[in-house]
Amino acid sequence: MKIETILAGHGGQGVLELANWLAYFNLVRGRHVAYTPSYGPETRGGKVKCFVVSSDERIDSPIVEDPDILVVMNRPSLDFLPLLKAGGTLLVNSSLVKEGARRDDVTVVEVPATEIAGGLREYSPEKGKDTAIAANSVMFGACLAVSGENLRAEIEGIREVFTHFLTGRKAGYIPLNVKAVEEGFEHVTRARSAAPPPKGSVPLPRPAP
Amino acid sequence: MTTARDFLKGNEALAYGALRTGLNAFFGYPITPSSEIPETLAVEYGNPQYPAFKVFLQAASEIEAINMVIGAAATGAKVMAATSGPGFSLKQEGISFAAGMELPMLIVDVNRGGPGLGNLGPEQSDYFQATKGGGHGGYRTIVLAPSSVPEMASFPSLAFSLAFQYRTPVIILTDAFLGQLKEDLMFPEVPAPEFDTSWATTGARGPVRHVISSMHLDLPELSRHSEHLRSKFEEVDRREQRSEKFDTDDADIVLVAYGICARLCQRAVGALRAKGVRAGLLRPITLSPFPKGELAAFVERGVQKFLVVELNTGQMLQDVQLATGGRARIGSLQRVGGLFPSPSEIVREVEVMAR
Amino acid sequence: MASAVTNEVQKSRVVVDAERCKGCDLCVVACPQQNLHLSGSLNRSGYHPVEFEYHGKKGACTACGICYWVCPDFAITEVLRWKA
Amino acid sequence: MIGIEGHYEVKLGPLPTLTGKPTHYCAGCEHGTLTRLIAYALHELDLRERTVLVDSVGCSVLAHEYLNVDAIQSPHGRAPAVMTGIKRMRPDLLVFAVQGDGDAVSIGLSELIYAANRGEPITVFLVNNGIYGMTGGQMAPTTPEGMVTMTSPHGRDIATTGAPIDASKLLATFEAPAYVKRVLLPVTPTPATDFYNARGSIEGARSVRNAFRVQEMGGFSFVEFVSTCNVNWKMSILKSKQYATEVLAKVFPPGLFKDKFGVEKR
Repeated sequence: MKIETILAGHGGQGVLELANWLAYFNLVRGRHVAYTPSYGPETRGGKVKCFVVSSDERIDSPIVEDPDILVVMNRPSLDFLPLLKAGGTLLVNSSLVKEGARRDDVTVVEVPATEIAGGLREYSPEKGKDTAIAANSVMFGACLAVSGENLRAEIEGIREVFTHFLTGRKAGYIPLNVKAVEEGFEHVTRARSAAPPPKGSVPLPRPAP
Repeated sequence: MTTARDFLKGNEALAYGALRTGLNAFFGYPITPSSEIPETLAVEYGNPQYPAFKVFLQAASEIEAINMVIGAAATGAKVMAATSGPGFSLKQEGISFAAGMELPMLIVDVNRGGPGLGNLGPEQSDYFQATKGGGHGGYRTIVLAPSSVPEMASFPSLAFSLAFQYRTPVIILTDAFLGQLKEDLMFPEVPAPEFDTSWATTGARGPVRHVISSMHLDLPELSRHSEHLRSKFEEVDRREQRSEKFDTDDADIVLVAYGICARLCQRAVGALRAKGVRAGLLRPITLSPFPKGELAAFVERGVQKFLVVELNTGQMLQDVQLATGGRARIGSLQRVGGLFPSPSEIVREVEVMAR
Repeated sequence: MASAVTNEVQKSRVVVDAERCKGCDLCVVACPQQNLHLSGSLNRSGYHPVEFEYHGKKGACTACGICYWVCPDFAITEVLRWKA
Repeated sequence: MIGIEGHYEVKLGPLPTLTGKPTHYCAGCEHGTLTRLIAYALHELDLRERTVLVDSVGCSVLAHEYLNVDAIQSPHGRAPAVMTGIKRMRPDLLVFAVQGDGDAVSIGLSELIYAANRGEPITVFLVNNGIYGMTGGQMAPTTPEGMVTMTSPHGRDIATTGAPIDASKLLATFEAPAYVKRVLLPVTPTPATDFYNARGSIEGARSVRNAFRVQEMGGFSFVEFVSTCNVNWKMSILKSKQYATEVLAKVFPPGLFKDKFGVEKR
């Protein structure tokens, strides 16, 4: 079972970190992964577009042309919508992207990631510091929900991802990021159970147990 | 400590691969996109887990670096340098001397956009310089082309064993994309092999004096020496051609691509097979010696069409043309400047050729 | 451009190109009269650009030009002096 | 403002020697400040129409995007050689290069020394911030002892990598060079106040003008600007000015090393 994801936004939104976490999470789950950092002529001027491929078999092309999931963290990245596979899933940071998606053959999941992250101040080691930057962790949770992961069984996997990446001084931010992942996951789970899937969308297969 | 399964950039994996196979010395000079290699080695220098790694030094230039490599290699040590196009050009004189002196060493070239300053995007435009001998005089080197992060990790040990077995410089030709790509990998528990280095300089201890030189003023002597270098490479050519084949047994058209292009072609072959087009892929792993045996076999079997996919303006293309001896049609799909052919573009090109 | 309060003529003026400014603070800390401050707003690149006020903490701008000379992005484009 | 006679006169204004393009330099970097000083001197001495900039390889590789002059891009470290080729063919042209410490004191030291020793009438501006900037913070020949960089992660150990190389002092030992100067370019903190002193920019402007005048008089001129690289030093912009003042400027003290034509006196 292979999932191809494109993550797009601008430098400073933590898109590359999010892509790394997503790839490492799949590695911890025993899958092959390939992460391509910001790539392509349109990444000049701070724009970021990166790929994460996870698969049970050896990965052929790490470059993704028609992703199963497209994560859009800011308005300009919506331009990549035509790349999304029919039946794929568009994950949008609706805090920054107000415009609706103009395709009805994909599942659109809106996540107010920046707002959700902003509400988690009490989880930050520096009390009162703005936690909106954890929007990428909220999106991480949303990605897992959309990929059909069972977060309750995976909470240790999430902690392992953040312990791997957030070392030294940054380790203090692990609780905030884990909480943000849970919030993102819950938000998508609630939203998806409410909204009917659009016509023509193929639900993503459950990963092998 | 690298756990059982790691998640590393290609450049980092290559550095750890070298350390784990007993790297003794590294001489470098900063150049994007190869910097993670010296930076990883600088962090691991002095780590008791790699006791063989005795020397790490940043030289004042790539020319100084390659000459430091020559000195350390002459002591029989496992020595590596890593650079990108512009630095690789500066090292060519040193590589020619090393080939003439039959010194084993590993040179890594992380190919970027060229010529000249070019850019930092991936290309495969250093192919001629790496495979045809970029320095002066008649010599050949062994050139390995990884196409994944696991191969970036495993090729240093293969490179050193070939380098010491045949006493020759070995080049790993990778590119800016593979250097930055991150994949999961499992470091093989490969023993750090020891090699016969009785030829090495030891300070005239013992009965035999060692003079390691590429100078042969006497004409017949240089002739004999160059003949020796040629016959040595003929043996390499006979025994060390390496490649990987995908779906070629019944293929009507065979794609030929190395490094990252091979992975794009792998995806394209899958898509073509799904459409009923009998396509296959030959991925050269040694660019020198070029796997011409496989290509000759395909032509023998009746394959009439080949498509060479590469990130330059037609370099490996010439080796495929030579290996197929004019008895097949050779298509060429090229992208340069750091751009890529997408798998769907490759599929369309094959469909046009297949008609 | 007379200042609203005293209708007195402002002897000098510093022209800032807010879009070029990267909010590096060098002119702010180097200005002897402390007339320059980073504004609360953001320019297109996401930096807080600097703003000029004729009256600084230490006194009125003397058109000394130090801000012009230290600005690494030429965002301080002009230093003007009033000629009666 | 009716009834008040007079108008605003431009004391310091826009420069035709600048292209107007925003720079890629990091916020607060002296590469940008130096670009202004050069643009001002080219304008003031009316040199723009016969100037050729030689781009080095490093952060200043894009200088031609900002300076409105003819330009040629040199391989890493070879600017003095490229300038020699231009100047010997066209002695009527003014040629100069902005080089980083990696470009000029590491790979290009040989080219720099021989151009200086021949007294080529060219101008080299060295931006010395003790580190490789463009490639992401590696150690340079000018890196101070103990400084942590990407290739001296445990702090530079001069026992195995040598001590910082003083290019100005080195060139001053040669007979031929006509003008060798070092300036501490960043704004410098003054202990008593929270005020920063901008003497570096003023002295820098003067030194750039003098360097061009020396070249016009047929001499080799070299100005080293002790600078900062807060991104790769992993410091705030203002902290990096303090480090440049308290550490770098002690290793590379500013001063006038050679002035054969006495340009500093007239």
